Amino acid sequence: MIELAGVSRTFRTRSGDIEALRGIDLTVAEGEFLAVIGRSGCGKSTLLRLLAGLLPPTDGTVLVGGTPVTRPRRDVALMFQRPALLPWRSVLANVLLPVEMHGGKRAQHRERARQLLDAVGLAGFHKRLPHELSGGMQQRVALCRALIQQPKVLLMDEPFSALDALTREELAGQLQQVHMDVRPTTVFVTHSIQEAVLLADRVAVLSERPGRVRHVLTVDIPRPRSFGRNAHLADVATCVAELTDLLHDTDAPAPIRIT
Amino acid sequence: MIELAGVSRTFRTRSGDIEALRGIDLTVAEGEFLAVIGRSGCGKSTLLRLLAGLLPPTDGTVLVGGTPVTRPRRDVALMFQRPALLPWRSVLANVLLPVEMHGGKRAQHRERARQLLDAVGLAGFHKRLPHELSGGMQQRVALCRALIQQPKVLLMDEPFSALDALTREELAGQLQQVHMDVRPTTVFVTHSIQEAVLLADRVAVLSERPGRVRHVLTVDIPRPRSFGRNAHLADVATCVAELTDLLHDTDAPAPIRIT
Amino acid sequence: MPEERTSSRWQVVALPAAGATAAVGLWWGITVIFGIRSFFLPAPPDIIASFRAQPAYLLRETWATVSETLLGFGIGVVAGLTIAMMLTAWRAVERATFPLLVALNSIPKVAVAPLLVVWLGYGPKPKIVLVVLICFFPIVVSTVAGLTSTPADLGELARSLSASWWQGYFKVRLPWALPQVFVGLKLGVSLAVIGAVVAEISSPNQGLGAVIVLSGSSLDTPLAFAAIVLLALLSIVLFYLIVALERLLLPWARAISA
Amino acid sequence: MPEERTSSRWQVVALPAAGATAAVGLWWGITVIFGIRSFFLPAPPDIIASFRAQPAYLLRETWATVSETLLGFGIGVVAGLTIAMMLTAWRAVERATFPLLVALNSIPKVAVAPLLVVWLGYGPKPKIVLVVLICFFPIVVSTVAGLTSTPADLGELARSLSASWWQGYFKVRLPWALPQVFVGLKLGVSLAVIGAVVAEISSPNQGLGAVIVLSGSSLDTPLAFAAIVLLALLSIVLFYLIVALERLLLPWARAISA
Amino acid sequence: TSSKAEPAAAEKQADKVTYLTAFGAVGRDAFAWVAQEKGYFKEAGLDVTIQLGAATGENLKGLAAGQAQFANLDLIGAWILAGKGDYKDFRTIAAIHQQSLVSIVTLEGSGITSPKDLEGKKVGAATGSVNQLLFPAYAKLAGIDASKVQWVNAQPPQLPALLAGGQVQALSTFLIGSKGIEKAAGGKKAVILPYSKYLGDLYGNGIITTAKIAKENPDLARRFRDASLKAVKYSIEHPDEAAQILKKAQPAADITAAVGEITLMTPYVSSGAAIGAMDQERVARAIATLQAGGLIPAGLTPDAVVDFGLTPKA
Ligand SMILES: Nc1ncnc2c1ncn2[C@@H]1O[C@H](COP(=O)(O)OP(=O)(O)OP(=O)(O)O)[C@@H](O)[C@H]1O
Ligand SMILES: Nc1ncnc2c1ncn2[C@@H]1O[C@H](COP(=O)(O)OP(=O)(O)OP(=O)(O)O)[C@@H](O)[C@H]1O
Ligand SMILES: Cc1ncc(C[n+]2csc(CCO)c2C)c(N)n1
Ligand SMILES: [Mg+2]
Ligand SMILES: [Mg+2]
Repeated sequence: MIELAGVSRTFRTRSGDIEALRGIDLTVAEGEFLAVIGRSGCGKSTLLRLLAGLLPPTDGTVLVGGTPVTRPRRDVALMFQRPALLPWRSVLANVLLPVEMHGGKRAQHRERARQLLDAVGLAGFHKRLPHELSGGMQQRVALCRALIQQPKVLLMDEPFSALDALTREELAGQLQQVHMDVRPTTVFVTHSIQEAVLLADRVAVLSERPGRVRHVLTVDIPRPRSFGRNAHLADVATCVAELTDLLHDTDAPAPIRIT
Repeated sequence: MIELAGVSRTFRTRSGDIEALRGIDLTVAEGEFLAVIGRSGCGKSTLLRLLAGLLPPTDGTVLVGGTPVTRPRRDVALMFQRPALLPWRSVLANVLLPVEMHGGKRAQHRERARQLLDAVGLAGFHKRLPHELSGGMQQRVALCRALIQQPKVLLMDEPFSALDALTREELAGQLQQVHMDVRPTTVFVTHSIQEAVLLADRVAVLSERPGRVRHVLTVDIPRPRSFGRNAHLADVATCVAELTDLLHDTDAPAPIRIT
Repeated sequence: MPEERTSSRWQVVALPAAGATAAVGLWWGITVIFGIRSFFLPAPPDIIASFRAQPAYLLRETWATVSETLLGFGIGVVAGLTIAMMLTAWRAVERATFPLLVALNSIPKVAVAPLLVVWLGYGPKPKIVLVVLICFFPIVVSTVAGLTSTPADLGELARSLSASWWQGYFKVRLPWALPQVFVGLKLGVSLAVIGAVVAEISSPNQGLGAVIVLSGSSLDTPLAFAAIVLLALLSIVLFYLIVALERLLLPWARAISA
Repeated sequence: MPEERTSSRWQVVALPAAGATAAVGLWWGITVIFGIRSFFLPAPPDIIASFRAQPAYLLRETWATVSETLLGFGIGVVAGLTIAMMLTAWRAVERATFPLLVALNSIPKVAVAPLLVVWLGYGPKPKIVLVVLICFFPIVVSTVAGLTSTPADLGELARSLSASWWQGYFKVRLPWALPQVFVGLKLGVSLAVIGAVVAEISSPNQGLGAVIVLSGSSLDTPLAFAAIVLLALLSIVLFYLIVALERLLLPWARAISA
Repeated sequence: TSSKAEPAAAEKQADKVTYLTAFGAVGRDAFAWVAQEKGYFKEAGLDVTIQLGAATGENLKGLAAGQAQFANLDLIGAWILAGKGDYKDFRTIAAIHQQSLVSIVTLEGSGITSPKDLEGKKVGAATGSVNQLLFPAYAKLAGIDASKVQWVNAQPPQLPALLAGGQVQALSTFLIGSKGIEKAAGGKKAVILPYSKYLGDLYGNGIITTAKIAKENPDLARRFRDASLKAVKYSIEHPDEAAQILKKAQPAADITAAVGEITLMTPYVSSGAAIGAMDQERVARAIATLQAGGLIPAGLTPDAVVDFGLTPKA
């Protein structure tokens, strides 16, 4: 479903270039769940923006569903690192935005939007404006907005970063369920190794800037998985340890080229 | 140093009131490190904004250093949940903002700002503008901006939420060091129970909306502590388990009053 | 630590009233102290007397000015928003035509007014056209500024949803720009009144502009000032109507700003 | 998927040139097709001939207008920014005085110009005052809009740092407002030129406004249009100088918007 | 902006005065620049700043405000304002035009050849100008119904365009502008019906000064008057040169139109015995005409508006 071949991305700015990604080769099969971990600033968000067609690569090719990505596609949904809610729309209307954009009937999807919001614990906040919500609540609205699209490809950029441990677990469980039911091809950026192991079929570890694929670890634990209380504690621990080591095993970040 | 007595806060909005905090009683001794955990939307950020003097309580009294808080104080530093960087200032100039505001000599503090930025892994980015940074990098700039103030009271709202596991650990270690050296009275909102146990003298657990203090757990583990590799693994595990239970043990959130 | 904004009736009514009273008092004082003759600068009572001498006439001419202003402003708003939309939609259009708009706007309306009379007669038509010409530019500039200030993340959101140009425009960029559109409307409506008057001065067959010209040729400065005071009141009313509309439509804009 | 913005020389120069050429062509075409006499609407060649007949005179008058415009605009900018600052600093001041500013702005400048002549004579002074009066208002309104649109989190940041009013103002609110201040400057500079002309028309002793009046009373429409064209060029130059300044000072504003 | 009342100093130091023209910089005002250029003002010990004046009321305000000491303007308009009591502190010191120049001007082929033809037509004129104010009196004497004329208001400089553009069928304006009207109309001949045919006692433009100068510094007023009238004489004798001088000082002026104005006004300037002369009886009759027309209340005396000690003798 997703193929990245020799993909690099450099940002040109006044004060010099920043090489964010270098020579990324990566494939994600249809329906697969790929987690991406890597240190802050290594290019995870950039990678998702390349996949979403928001940014062209400076080098290499990005294929989704066999065709090169030149612009955003309707069957790809991206949940941004920041909530990016429209401040003039109510929570419910924010969730319904993709439906409107994609020409769907608002009425049909309203019920689904309500269910999603209730499921992430925002019952009673449907009519509120974004600025009346806490940071974590805003993030959950953004999550609902991504899920309502029922996309073939789901790209998520640290979707649970603003949530407490418990809510995180709950929502990770729900996401796992969604993935098992609908099987969207998922690329999931996270900074929680636990979460990566819980959710992913494979985990890609990026090196420090410029981001390169250091390793792709296959997580061979049957689903449904759950935090701490499953029969594969040892497997999980092994994976977590291995990923932690991979993350630790750092080469120094490339110096910034000032041109 | 900090005393909250019967503090409540309700937000009045067009579409009804939201009771964020109810009857908070809490004391933080001078030099103490209090972690605050609680579910998303339970009022943690609101609590910090009350302490910082950005918001008046609707009920109860908030004392810092023995005097009622009526407006922000120079010896209190708040690191917001969102980076809130000034988009027209370079990273370094953003870090130096509090120094300028407090009438300090920029030149004197510039060196310290550089050191702080280098310490959080932003060497080479001093002259960049905020929009050229990744989410986690922006958060680290905001962290440096809080630390440069060398405040008596340090309020931090999920300061590591946008960081990968490894960077988190490193910075938590550094923060612990700062706290041991300078001993600012610290209130640290986090959604990582691990982190709370690693850093805090005591951990306050808030209930769901409206936030009340469910329990304050004292973490009696000698410092310096570190993730996973210390002599008090069992103690840490006990604390984590107890806090997890406290968080799980949920009463349903109060219904939203639509007035 | 600011409490929630409470705008008491006192502040809303008494403060402007106090300001107005102070201004009128100052003016009156100056005319008295310096013994300024009423044909240079009439004192407030002269103006009131002038108004009371022929209220029906002045109100009829006010109405003529109001109707030209509103019609022209309405057209100007539609034109300004449309032009701003086109300028922001295609960068090439902007490059090619914006300097022309600046040039068009810079032509002194006082010089255009006679031409319009020759082409469109001495009825209300040339006045309405002049109102349009004078009020569209601030609407265009403000709206363009608003439309090009969409925060990057909201812009990316629209793109990532494969929003069509229209959707991105109407669901994201335009709502975001609305507070700045209102800046344009506020400036536009003030200019619209002036445009109507300028046109009426050039072809003084109706409206408060005609009153000003007429009183000028008979040195009846109090009458001119009665007309000017009516114009000022008209402007204030129109301006604050737009402010009220803004408050009504854009509560979120105030909520997300400090 | 938009590539990084590249503004080729072609676009920057050729497109405006094309636009201008098209406009001039259209205008010329109309005068030829409808056989409009040059007294009503002169064709481009008539205007060029008129300019070439006495370039030194026209340039001298242009310079007079330029100097009045720049002086008045400079004062207007300072006044506008100061007023905007005071209005946003104290809500009570705003409540009490803003309606007065709206009223002041609504007074047709054409009606004020003769008064200014009476008080300040026939030299450049009344012209400069009129420029100030006409250009401060858009600067005030835009700047106020900018200053009241500080995002809540930046406002809280300033407060949490116990910023003094001045610090909050100069380090946070004003920089944030700058893009909108520039909207005001762009509108203000366009109006400043018009203000100078209006004043010159009313007291036609120097400047392009005088050329317009005097050529009008000797029925020399091509000369009036030569003056108008010079005014348009002047406006375009001043407007784009401000645009250039904006680009230079505020690269971040473009970077954070879509 | 002050005129020092020191006649003795006139030789040593020229008196600085400001003078306002009647209508910008056109032919009827050319004499001021002629006086400047030919050194007549200088010879009279005057340092004159010529400012371009506008409507009668504005010029009077300029005098009242002390911004100017002398002005050329339409005497009837000024006297009406004085008669209504708005501003009385000025004195006429010379009449440039011995007859009013106010006329109905129309184009050949418009079908208007006599005042009677104006009925039912649209006539353009400056709002509230003497042209409109005097029309009822004119209509009465010419035997037409003034209420059947529809007025279209405009600013004076725009009148020719209204006529040429067909918005009105006739204008009420100063006849000396008719060359310009012909030019605007693309060469069509103008037909002129002067008000003076029926209202023969009215004056046209004249020079005024403030009552204060007339009283306290008559010598200054005389010197200014004589220098100006010398220039008026020179101008009507050398219209082309006067137009050139005007053009040199005011490049926006149009030579052809200026020559036209000067030629057309010549008979009105030199109809009396002496250029600029004013006759007390005639002034009284003019005032009576205005009073009869209901334009001013009774009570205005010739001495209140004209200083006959300063006018040239007839
Ligand atoms: N618009 C931009 N202009 C310049 N540099 C950029 C831009 N966006 C990202 N970068 C740079 O690219 C690198 C990768 O950024 P990216 O946002 O992809 O990191 P990330 O892995 O998502 O980090 P984080 O975990 O902190 O969110 C960073 O060094 C950043 O400075
Ligand atoms: N400005 C506001 N207006 C109205 N309601 C608000 C406002 N700020 C916060 N709230 C409400 O107060 C409650 C607590 O918000 P707060 O931001 O303190 O939560 P939090 O504990 O920090 O959550 P998170 O972990 O998600 O950041 C929420 O229900 C939120 O909806
Ligand atoms: C072309 C032309 N038309 C009219 C007048 C005379 N005129 C009519 S109204 C007015 C001012 C106020 O009454 C003046 C001067 C003129 N001089 N030239
Ligand atoms: Mg990122
Ligand atoms: Mg929070």
